[in-house]
Amino acid sequence: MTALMRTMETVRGRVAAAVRSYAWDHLTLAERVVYLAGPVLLLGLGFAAVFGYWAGGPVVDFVAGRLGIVRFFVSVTAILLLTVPTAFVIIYMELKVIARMNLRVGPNRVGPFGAVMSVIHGLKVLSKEDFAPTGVDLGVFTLAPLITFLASVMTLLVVPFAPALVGQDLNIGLLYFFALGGLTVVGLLMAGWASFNKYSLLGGLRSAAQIVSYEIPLTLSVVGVIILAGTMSLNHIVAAQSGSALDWFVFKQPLAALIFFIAATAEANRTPFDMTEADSEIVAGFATEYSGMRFGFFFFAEYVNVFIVSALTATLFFGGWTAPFDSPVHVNLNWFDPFSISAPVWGAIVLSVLWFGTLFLALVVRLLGGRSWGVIDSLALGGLLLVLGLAGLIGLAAFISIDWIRDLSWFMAKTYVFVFTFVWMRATLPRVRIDQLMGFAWKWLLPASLLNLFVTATAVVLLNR
Amino acid sequence: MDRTLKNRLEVRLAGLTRGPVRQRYDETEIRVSPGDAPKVLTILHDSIDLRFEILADLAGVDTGAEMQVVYHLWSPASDDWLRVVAEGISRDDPRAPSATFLWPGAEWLEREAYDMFGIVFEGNRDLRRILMPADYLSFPLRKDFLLGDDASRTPGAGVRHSERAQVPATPAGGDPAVRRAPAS
Amino acid sequence: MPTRRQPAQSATTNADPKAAPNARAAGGRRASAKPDVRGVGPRGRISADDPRVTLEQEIGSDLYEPIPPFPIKTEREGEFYSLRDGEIFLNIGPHHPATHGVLRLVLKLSGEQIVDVDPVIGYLHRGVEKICENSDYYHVIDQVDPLEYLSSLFQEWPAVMAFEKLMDVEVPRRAEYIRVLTGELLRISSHTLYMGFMALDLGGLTPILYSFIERDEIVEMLASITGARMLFNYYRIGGVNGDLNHEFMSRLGDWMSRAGKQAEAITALLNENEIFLRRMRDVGTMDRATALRYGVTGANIRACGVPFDLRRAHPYSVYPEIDFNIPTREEGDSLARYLMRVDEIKESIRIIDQCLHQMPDGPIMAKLPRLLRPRPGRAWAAVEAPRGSLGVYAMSDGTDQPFRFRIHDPSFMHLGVVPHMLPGNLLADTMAIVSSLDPVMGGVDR
Amino acid sequence: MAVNQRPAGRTARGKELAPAAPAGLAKPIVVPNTLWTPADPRARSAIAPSQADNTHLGPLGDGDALRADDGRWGRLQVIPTNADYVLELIRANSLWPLLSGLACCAFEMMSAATSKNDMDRWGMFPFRASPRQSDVLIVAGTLTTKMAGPLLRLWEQMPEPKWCVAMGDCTVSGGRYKRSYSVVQGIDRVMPVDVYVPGCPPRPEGLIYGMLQLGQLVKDRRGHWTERSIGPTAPKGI
Repeated sequence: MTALMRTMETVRGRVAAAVRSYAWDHLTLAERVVYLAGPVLLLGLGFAAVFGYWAGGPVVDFVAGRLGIVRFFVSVTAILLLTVPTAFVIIYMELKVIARMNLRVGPNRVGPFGAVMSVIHGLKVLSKEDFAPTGVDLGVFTLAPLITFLASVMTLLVVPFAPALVGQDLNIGLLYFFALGGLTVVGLLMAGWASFNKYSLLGGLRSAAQIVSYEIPLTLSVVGVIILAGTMSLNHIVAAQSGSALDWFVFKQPLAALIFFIAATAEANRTPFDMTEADSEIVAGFATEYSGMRFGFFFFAEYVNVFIVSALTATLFFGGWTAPFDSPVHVNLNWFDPFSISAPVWGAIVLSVLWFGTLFLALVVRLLGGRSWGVIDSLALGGLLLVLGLAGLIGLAAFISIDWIRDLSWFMAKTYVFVFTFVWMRATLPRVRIDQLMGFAWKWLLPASLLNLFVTATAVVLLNR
Repeated sequence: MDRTLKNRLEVRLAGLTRGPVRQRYDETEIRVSPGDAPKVLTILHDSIDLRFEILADLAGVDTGAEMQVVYHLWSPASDDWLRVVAEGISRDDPRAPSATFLWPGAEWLEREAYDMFGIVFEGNRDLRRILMPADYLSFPLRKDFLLGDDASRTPGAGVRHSERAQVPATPAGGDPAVRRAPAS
Repeated sequence: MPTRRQPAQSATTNADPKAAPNARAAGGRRASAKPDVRGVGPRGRISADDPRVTLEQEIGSDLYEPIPPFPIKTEREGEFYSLRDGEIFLNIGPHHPATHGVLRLVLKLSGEQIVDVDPVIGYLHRGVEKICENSDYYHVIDQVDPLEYLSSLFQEWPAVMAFEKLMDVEVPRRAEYIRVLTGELLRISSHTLYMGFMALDLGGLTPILYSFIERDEIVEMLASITGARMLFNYYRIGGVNGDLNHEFMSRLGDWMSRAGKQAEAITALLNENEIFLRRMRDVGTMDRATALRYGVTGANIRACGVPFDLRRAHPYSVYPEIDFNIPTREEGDSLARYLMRVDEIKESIRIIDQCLHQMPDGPIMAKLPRLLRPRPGRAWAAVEAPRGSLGVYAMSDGTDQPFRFRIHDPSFMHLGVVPHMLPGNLLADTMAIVSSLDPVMGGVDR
Repeated sequence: MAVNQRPAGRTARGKELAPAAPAGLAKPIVVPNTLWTPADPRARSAIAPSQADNTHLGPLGDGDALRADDGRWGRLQVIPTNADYVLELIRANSLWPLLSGLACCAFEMMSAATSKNDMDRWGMFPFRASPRQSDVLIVAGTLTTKMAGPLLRLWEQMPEPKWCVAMGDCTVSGGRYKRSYSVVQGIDRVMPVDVYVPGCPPRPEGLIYGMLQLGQLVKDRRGHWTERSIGPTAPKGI
């Protein structure tokens, strides 16, 4: 008996060993990883479930108690992740829009309509050789792009994308924005000084003079808005403009809106105020000696700046995330509870919709396209059309029914209108001279903003009496 | 062709010109000695009936035997070009007075003539190489500066200047390798 | 390296010119090996007022032309390369986005204001005159093409005119009309490009592309008769190479039908642009006395109020039979120079129209021997190129090669005015002034 | 020699003449302004090219200093991996040319970037003004010995990986200036060249074709930068 059991065990052991070794030797790397990680993950999930069931309450209380910290880390991570695609989108937009304005086609080989071109550019810059020329001040040379980039990114923390979608709803959000926006000039100045190149030095000094001069009208032009809204929190400023488009501050503060836009253009170093990287004068300005990803940081920071400035213009003067008009259709989808339907029914519905819809659309395509469409082609196209249509429907439903999606899309729409304006100016306008630039700031913008502030304050006092 | 210009020139420049005033097509040519050139140019520029106030060109010329400086002038008073040839400059130590006192624009033209022929314009404040590199040694447009006919005869051409200068032509005969202008 | 150790002011010429290039060639190859020569140690700085060091950081190090170029040779050089307090040198070029071609300007700045400037040219000196003196008369026409590379027909024109004078050749009138027609077409394309580059140097991106559309149309048009887009080797001694063909005429008619509106469309981008006007007005003003003394010609001198245009002042082709105006402007600033081109485009369109109507039939080449041996003599011919009066001085010694072939280029003279015009302006005005003079480096350096 | 030995102080007399009063005419003043004197043997005597000193570039190809400096002559030690395939794919699709034109060809180069034939379609845009941020050096136009130094410096300032396109006959082989005394007979005597685009000047389509071939070349090399050396490394079809 025991002998039998012993032999059986040995046989089982050998078979198992043979199977195991056979399997393991013939596994690819990915499969081995999966075989190792799968059980670990399953075990981890089980333990997590047990732990959550056992100590769920206290953990939830802990997180809820320190919601500020959690929210802060989450939002900072989200914003850092947001900046890169934003920059890519704006770069692609600039490539394409300027090309169309030049009667060119623009990038159209990489990706659909060249949509991946900006990503390719970014990755290429990332993969270039990165070196510091002779005579640079290495520490400062290395820090400058980081400071410029971070100063731009951190200002995103207070931009309200939607009532709930704001990194930190500081009550001094506007002050925070100007404080961190002013940090950009430090980075540019460091770059200009550390490059050990006279073009860079001239560019850095120009940027210092320009940004410092334009900070003042930029800040003063907003004070009128602060007076009207009675707060410095961007979210509350937006809330103060809620209603219809007529409640936007651009109608109450038109001069301030104009001054803010001009000064913001100079703040973001965009044409016609791009003195700091004036190609035809100082070769690439502060970035002349920078190569590889150090230059890439400057490159990104410029476009993130454009986004931020546009977002702030939309927020302060054009009602931020508020809709310009209350939507004519009021559809309430709350009567629909997806859990009222059981899973198999759901599956049947989805499958049938996909199947019959595909067949129907394929038939339509075949009939319309005549013999030019084969069966497989028409089926593929029908499926594609169906998926697109379903996606559009779901998006529309979300836009109608979910608030923050609606607000976010309004905000993005307004912001990208101004981004487009910046690109448009870049394609159209020549560059002003440095003395004209400074004279314009000190002789015209500053008095105009002061006048605007005075008029606003007087009006508020008189009306509130 | 404007005959009166010839008479006016003969009256104004009596004794300053070498040989007669020649006219052909729309060009009038006078020849002076380099020493007289500044005086002649001043007369041509200042006198009321000539008013040659535009210096159209200043060219150096190396006839195998001597150097020449050729001025082309334009005046609104006459519809002819005037060519002033300052001839008889030695090839070994070519020196000529500068015309920058009348036309500051002549400075670069003289720099170029110096660069190409080695003619030293006395009185030009900025007489240095203008087209060739500052450390270039010989003068390309001189007749004893021979070109390589093709790359095979200019080893290392491109990276180095392909210059093959020869012993200077003696003022009397000159060597046969140098093309000579006909005595005209 | 004795030449670099000397102070900038010393005008001594005792440095051994044979040893110096050696040392420079060697030192340049291992520039990193001898940091003290380049003036920058591993972390060291040299005072920014030392011209010999700081400029070497920007233009080539000791492998290339040192600053000052060699032991100071001339007085003017000694003046320029000595710095006062608060002044720096800024080297622009030979490679710089704003200097069309390979012009190099060494600026002496105090702050952003230009104190003095020393243009350095010759980076495109190709020895064309020497090559022409060693090639026969047919090759010369091809060799001079790349000099005025924006309007190369105007470079061939004075050459063939001078040779025709030397050989007493009578050019048939149809050939003259074809020369005028093609020349004016090129004048339009050159001026259109000028306007585009003017805007590009002031920071505007778009006008240059519109200009290139026009230029490409004209150039393709000419390519249909000459076969080349840029260096048409078209004019011949005693006529032109080929007669007008159908493709050319159809393209020309198509273009002429909207040429005026196109020019308007391009200029409308700039002429109402306040930024553009403010940057061009009262910048680089040149009075007529200066223009005459510096030998300025062409549109630049007409912008100073001097109506000097060889097409009228010294009619050379069939221009006496054609009716057109010589636009002039009184204020000699960059804006006037720019608007001069705009007016000349309109005049050229008129000229082309008249050429098309008055062009006679007949031969396009005079009878010539196959081997050209003109009589010994000298000839000077000049035409009104887009940049000014472009002359050729040819000497013949009776052989089949020109004995002396001298090319006088207007851009050369215009760059000579730059040291007179720049000081006192800002750094940004350098581009507004230099590109408003419209130099072509191929013609400047020859 | 008398001119050479003149002490520097005497040049001050030239100042009286500067804008020149007519008084200065009678006795023109000689400013010592040249190294060259008739007696100076170096001015005339034939200089064998082997020991010719008055050149802007050192002897080509013999110094270790030539070989030693950064990957110009392909001395980078790179191990091609699968990542290189992706990287070269990316680089081949975003080739930023350096905005540098030397002569006639420069205008055909710009014409290749403008509306009619648009290089931007393949991502060969924007033209960077600073060599630190550009990938391709399109040598468009005649390269003279005076310009060879600055151009070589530009090439050295560009970060790796970088490529060089020789545009036009003058840059490919000296072209019509084969006989000239001041033209570099083909830029591959000065710097490595990846693609040659002949023509005088080549049409913009020709340049675009050359750039596309360069992209193919980049993809083919897959990080084998050591294959780049002096002389033609043109891809097939050029």
